[in-house]
Amino acid sequence: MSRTTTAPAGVQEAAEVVSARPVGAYTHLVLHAPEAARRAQPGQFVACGVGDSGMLLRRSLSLHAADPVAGTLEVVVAAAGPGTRLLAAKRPGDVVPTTAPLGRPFPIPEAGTPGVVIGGGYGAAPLPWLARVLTAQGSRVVGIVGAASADRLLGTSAVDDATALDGIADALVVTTDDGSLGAPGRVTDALPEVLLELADLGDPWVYACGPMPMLRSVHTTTREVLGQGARTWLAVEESMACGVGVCMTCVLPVAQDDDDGVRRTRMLRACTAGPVFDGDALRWDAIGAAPHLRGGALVPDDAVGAPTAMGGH
Amino acid sequence: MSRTTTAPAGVQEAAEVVSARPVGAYTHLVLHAPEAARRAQPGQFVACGVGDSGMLLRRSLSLHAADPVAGTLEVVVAAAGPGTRLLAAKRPGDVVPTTAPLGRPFPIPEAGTPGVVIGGGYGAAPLPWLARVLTAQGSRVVGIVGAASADRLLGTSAVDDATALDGIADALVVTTDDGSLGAPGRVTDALPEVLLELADLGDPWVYACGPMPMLRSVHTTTREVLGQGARTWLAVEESMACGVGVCMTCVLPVAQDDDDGVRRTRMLRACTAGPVFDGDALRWDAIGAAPHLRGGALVPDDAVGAPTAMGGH
Amino acid sequence: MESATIKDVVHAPAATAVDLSTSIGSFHLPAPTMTASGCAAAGAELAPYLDLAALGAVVTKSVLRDPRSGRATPRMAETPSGMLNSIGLQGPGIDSFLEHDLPVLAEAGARVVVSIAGGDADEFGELAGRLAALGPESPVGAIEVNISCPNVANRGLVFACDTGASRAVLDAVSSAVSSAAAATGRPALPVLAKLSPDVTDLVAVARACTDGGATGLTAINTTLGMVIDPVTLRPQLAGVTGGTSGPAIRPIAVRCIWQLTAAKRAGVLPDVPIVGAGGVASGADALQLIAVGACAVQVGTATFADPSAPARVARELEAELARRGVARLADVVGIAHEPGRGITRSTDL
Amino acid sequence: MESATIKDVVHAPAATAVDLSTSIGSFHLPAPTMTASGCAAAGAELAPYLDLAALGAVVTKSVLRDPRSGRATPRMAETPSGMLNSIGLQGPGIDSFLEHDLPVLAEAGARVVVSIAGGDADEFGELAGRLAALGPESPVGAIEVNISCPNVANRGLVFACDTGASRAVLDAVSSAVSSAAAATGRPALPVLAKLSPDVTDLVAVARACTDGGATGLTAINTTLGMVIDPVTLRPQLAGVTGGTSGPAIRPIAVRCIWQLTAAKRAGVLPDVPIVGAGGVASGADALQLIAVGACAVQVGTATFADPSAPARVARELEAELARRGVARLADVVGIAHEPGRGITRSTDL
Ligand SMILES: Cc1cc2nc3c(=O)[nH]c(=O)nc-3n(C[C@H](O)[C@H](O)[C@H](O)COP(=O)(O)OP(=O)(O)OC[C@H]3O[C@@H](n4cnc5c(N)ncnc54)[C@H](O)[C@@H]3O)c2cc1C
Ligand SMILES: Cc1cc2nc3c(=O)[nH]c(=O)nc-3n(C[C@H](O)[C@H](O)[C@H](O)COP(=O)(O)OP(=O)(O)OC[C@H]3O[C@@H](n4cnc5c(N)ncnc54)[C@H](O)[C@@H]3O)c2cc1C
Ligand SMILES: Cc1cc2nc3c(=O)[nH]c(=O)nc-3n(C[C@H](O)[C@H](O)[C@H](O)COP(=O)(O)O)c2cc1C
Ligand SMILES: Cc1cc2nc3c(=O)[nH]c(=O)nc-3n(C[C@H](O)[C@H](O)[C@H](O)COP(=O)(O)O)c2cc1C
Ligand code: FES
Ligand code: FES
Repeated sequence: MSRTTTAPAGVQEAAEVVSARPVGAYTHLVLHAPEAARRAQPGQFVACGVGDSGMLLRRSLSLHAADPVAGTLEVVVAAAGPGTRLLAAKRPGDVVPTTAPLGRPFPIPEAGTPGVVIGGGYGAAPLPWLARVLTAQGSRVVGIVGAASADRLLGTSAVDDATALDGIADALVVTTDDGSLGAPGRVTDALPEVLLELADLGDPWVYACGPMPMLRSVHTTTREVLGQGARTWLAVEESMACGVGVCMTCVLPVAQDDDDGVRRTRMLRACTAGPVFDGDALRWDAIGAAPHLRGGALVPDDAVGAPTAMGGH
Repeated sequence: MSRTTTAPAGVQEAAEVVSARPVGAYTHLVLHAPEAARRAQPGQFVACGVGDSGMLLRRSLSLHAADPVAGTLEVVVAAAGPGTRLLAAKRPGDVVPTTAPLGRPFPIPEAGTPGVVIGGGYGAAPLPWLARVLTAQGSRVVGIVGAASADRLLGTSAVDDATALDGIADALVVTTDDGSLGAPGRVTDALPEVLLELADLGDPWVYACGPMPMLRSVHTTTREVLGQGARTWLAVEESMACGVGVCMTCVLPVAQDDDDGVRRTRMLRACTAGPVFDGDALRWDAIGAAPHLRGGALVPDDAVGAPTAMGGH
Repeated sequence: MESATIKDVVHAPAATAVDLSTSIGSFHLPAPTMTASGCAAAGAELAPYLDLAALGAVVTKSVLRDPRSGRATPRMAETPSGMLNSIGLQGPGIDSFLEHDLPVLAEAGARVVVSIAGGDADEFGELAGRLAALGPESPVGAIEVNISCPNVANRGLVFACDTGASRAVLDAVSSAVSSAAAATGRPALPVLAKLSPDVTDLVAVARACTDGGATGLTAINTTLGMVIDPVTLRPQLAGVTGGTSGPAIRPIAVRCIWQLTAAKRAGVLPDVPIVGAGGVASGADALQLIAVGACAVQVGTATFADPSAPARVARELEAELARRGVARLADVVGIAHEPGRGITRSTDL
Repeated sequence: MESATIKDVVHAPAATAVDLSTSIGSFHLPAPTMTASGCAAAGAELAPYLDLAALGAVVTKSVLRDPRSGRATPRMAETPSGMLNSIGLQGPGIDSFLEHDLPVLAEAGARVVVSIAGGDADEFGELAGRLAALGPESPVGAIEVNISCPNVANRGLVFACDTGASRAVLDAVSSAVSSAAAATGRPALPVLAKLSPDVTDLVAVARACTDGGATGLTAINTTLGMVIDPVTLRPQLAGVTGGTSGPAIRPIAVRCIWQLTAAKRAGVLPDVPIVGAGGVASGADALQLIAVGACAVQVGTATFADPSAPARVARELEAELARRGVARLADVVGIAHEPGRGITRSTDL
């Protein structure tokens, strides 16, 4: 891979909540964090403190938008557990400690390369910003957003105008598992047709954010439909303790060509080497392979420094 | 002592904050806790949860007032440490978990017995309610409130009308250590004159709330001035983990006559045997005797079950 | 994304009440939550806040032979998600306990676990004998042996830190209990040894206790901690060190119960019931301790913030199990040790 | 009510800067805060958030002989006021560390404590030898020996749980360090043994380490904990158990440092410097560890929430000391052990 291996560093700011409003099942927050707003690019995230509580660790949220002039970052929070519940309940005037922008942004292809941006649930949050960057450089962009049901959708004006892809992407497909809005089914059901259409304009770049099973399916579908004639850029959501590369909790097995030309798998930090990874580099055989570990990833036997049968670690 | 040894039990209510307003350096909170409001008497306290935080334990606050009709309790909070800081920052609509009313109330003398009510700092909180009960039964009541400086005063209309003794007590003396309001000096400087004046009406009952050094001084002064011709009822502030009598953290050494007529000292729970104690029963020789323990009390050698020189505990 | 699926666990329609009953040897409990020793005084103080008879059991503050004043104050310090205590086993002694406190619990219909403590094995044995000699109408269903108290003979080192001392205490207790059983013809009272987490080899101490005759284990007691007063820069507690309790120590409790249960499953420890304690404040917390192997759970520090907690935790636990379609508590005791038997959800397509 | 008074402590006008310098044997530190091993990766990752050169030292993630992938994921679980981690010592191995990571720290002007780990005493010795052989221009000021890692020869039991194993590791490290010193004529690198709190007798393990040649102690490493996943009811960490860290364990850290310092004062342990670690998130927290005897303090988990924490804690500590009129950090190291020397306020009239 030609990309650098470290992410640009973030900055710490005590961000005042400028506005907080419900968007479907989620909460859209605008945070005043001027220095981060100046630096941020689509695909990066912000680590947010949840406030005075027994919960020490920051919560990572994808940047929905950054306004360098207003000095604001925007995020969309799903109240998934106790920490995001506190974040989703923030009111204007509250202060959220932030470190941002973190992680490596979505890579941007040569001008004109067609793109597909795919979001599952709140995973659609960073897509309008990304789509705008792509279309601005002349790429045709098709959006696909999906969710289990209509209330968990994001990115379509059927839910909320301000966070929608409508009018930014050249076309938008909406799916729900239960058919409550858009086409019944999954985002990947809609993907083959979109890929085939765009392939006429060049090898598409496929961007996806959402749960790991969806990312896997996006990668598999893309490869099935277009063979090697496409790239996939997947924003993963690994459980993160620090977000800045110091704790090694957020790793997943990634195969990369070393300087000596040999492809080797290492457990790479999603917060600094990601969160956006090339779908071909992820070791799908090891990710999610042990059901009792839920989203966890195993260490492939051929990974550098993997435990050996004889003792090891 | 003829008083029962257990306090009436409290009730648990999720109390909504009805109003919150600054009073001098303190915050006056009105809490909707209808069942507790029905039962409460002056001298009792409420144990308040501080909310979602790493702080598990409730904070004890004296009841300033209880309105059985409105179903409200009133308290005055000093932001002393992290927990009371959170409580003092509550806004209307917030919910505070409460257990109340807790502890044994101030004992009330025969009708007509003259009374002195003395408060140090926010210790004045329960005095207006107590004074009203006493005057209603025909007692002459003099109030003395004091603090280090004017901003830490409570109970005088010079600070706040709604929480003041003015107009409830028959007379009110105000002192500050730095002379910034009222007479320069301590509450106990004003006490001898008040005691001598009231002694003409009968043996006065002296009630005091405030830091332990002040309570000690009130007791000593009263005994010096009137010999045994007065009673002192002191509301102590021991560090409390539970407030309901189950943890044994809030104890202090108290001497009482047992059924066999022998006076014995035991480590009694301030939350259920107190917080109001007869000043003569407190073992002043052991309370605050070790400076490195700050407010702590030692176990007198003659206490029941005290550690013996030989091993013991 | 995928919904929870349950394998191998007996299913019940969601509306059916969950069978929460459990037992510790001959001691049958209708509900799996208890108070924790020292966190409910003699028990009666909680009566205004919960139904003592509906609890699995009331566990008393550790009772000694003689009255005890306890330590000087301060006796507590709040810590992040926990607290320290250093009470020093304040109590009225066994005579007063039997005369005043136990009848109140009997009257309330409570089942009682009496925690005992002593300065040497003899004191433990004597206390156990007194309890075992109570008539069949007594509410005492089990004895819990607090071996985390100082051994007078050994520089105050706590019994629980030494396999020999632990075994000696349990020997004394179990022989007192057996003699009483033999004398009366009634079944022997179950004996729970309460373990300290502050040891290098927990299983070895547990084994010493079962070798000494413990018929069950309680895990865990507090872990030794300390707080410095920010003003004096001296230890904040009069007792210098104190026991850390509360949610902060829950991961340690879960780990200890896991280790004990793993040792039972490996045959290293006999198959005795384990009562869990440590940082339980909700039904979900209790379920963690149960999943690693506890058949009943004590609620201690949480009671200080919410005096109804021991009862509330049982209700919440029932809801947690019902939501998962689990019909009987017994079906999930130790389930965390059983690959493939747990409640899983597929995490990938 | 009464204002704070200070006895016996050297006074400084409040505005004067406090002398925060400290030393660990021959290793002099301008400031008493360090990163904690495994909480700052190789150190460079924190450069955007603090001045590495202004820290007392950067403590590296434990380095092993060979590259290591670490464990499967999940590797962490949040706990009340703390977290569990089970990383499995992921790292690139000593060659890569010396080639890539150390030069970056040297470039940044950082002082470095290299944490080393191994599966047997030989591996520790080899690593120590490599580090001790570095030239005088190397930024390495001390070695920290992570004995809380599994001993391959003894069923993966961690070295720190066994006095013999701990001593063997320290013997290997100190002889490698001494040989290098003898060969080069330079003073031997200070060697810190990093202790685990999960032992019955901490002082005995510490003594084994100093007997083996440790010239200082770091206390404490994480305490073993476990969390059960609420959905699967199986251990949440891929590694089953994990190390508990963060403010939840601070009372344990304070107690351990107190015990070690008390043992030094009693002559049971040699008078070696103690570096504190465990739950430090503020200057006031650091002061607790210092008051019980730490001469320097590591900031670990707090860095995850605030990557500037190791530097911030030093600033806050300076303010805490200045507020008390303390001129030199050294004046309060261990002050909690000295009746009458502490900072007191009268509590009674
Ligand atoms: C790069 C990235 C971008 C994300 N973007 C968004 C977003 O835009 N909107 C949104 O609502 N959520 C987003 N998430 C997921 C969000 O961070 C988690 O839902 C959240 O951290 C869970 O915290 P909790 O308190 O709700 O749950 P808990 O289970 O209590 O969390 C416990 C701990 O685990 C960590 N954790 C648990 N799940 C995750 C997870 N999926 N990812 C990272 N850390 C986790 C938490 O940070 C916390 O430290 C993103 C995650 C990542 C890694
Ligand atoms: C019967 C009674 C009545 C009180 N009335 C009032 C009142 O009307 N207004 C008011 O502002 N304060 C009152 N206090 C004092 C108040 O409870 C303490 O200031 C408060 O608990 C300290 O909490 P913190 O979070 O500010 O401090 P922290 O030091 O963080 O408290 C830590 C722990 O120690 C306990 N604690 C510390 N100091 C005290 C103390 N003095 N008394 C009891 N527990 C303590 C806390 O409850 C908490 O569990 C009263 C205390 C008692 C016992
Ligand atoms: C104030 C207090 C007093 C305690 N006293 C005793 C005791 O007398 N005997 C005993 O075995 N355990 C005692 N414990 C320990 C508890 O029973 C329990 O094991 C421990 O607190 C962990 O549970 P928790 O986190 O739910 O409190 C006490 C705990 C506290 C907090
Ligand atoms: C994610 C993580 C990784 C750690 N890795 C190591 C390690 O490699 N070597 C080591 O000696 N300690 C390691 N520790 C322990 C810390 O250095 C420190 O001793 C412990 O976390 C207590 O300090 P804290 O509460 O400030 O984090 C690690 C801790 C954490 C949280
Ligand atoms: S989250 Fe800490 S290294 Fe990635
Ligand atoms: S505060 Fe718990 S017994 Fe008084």
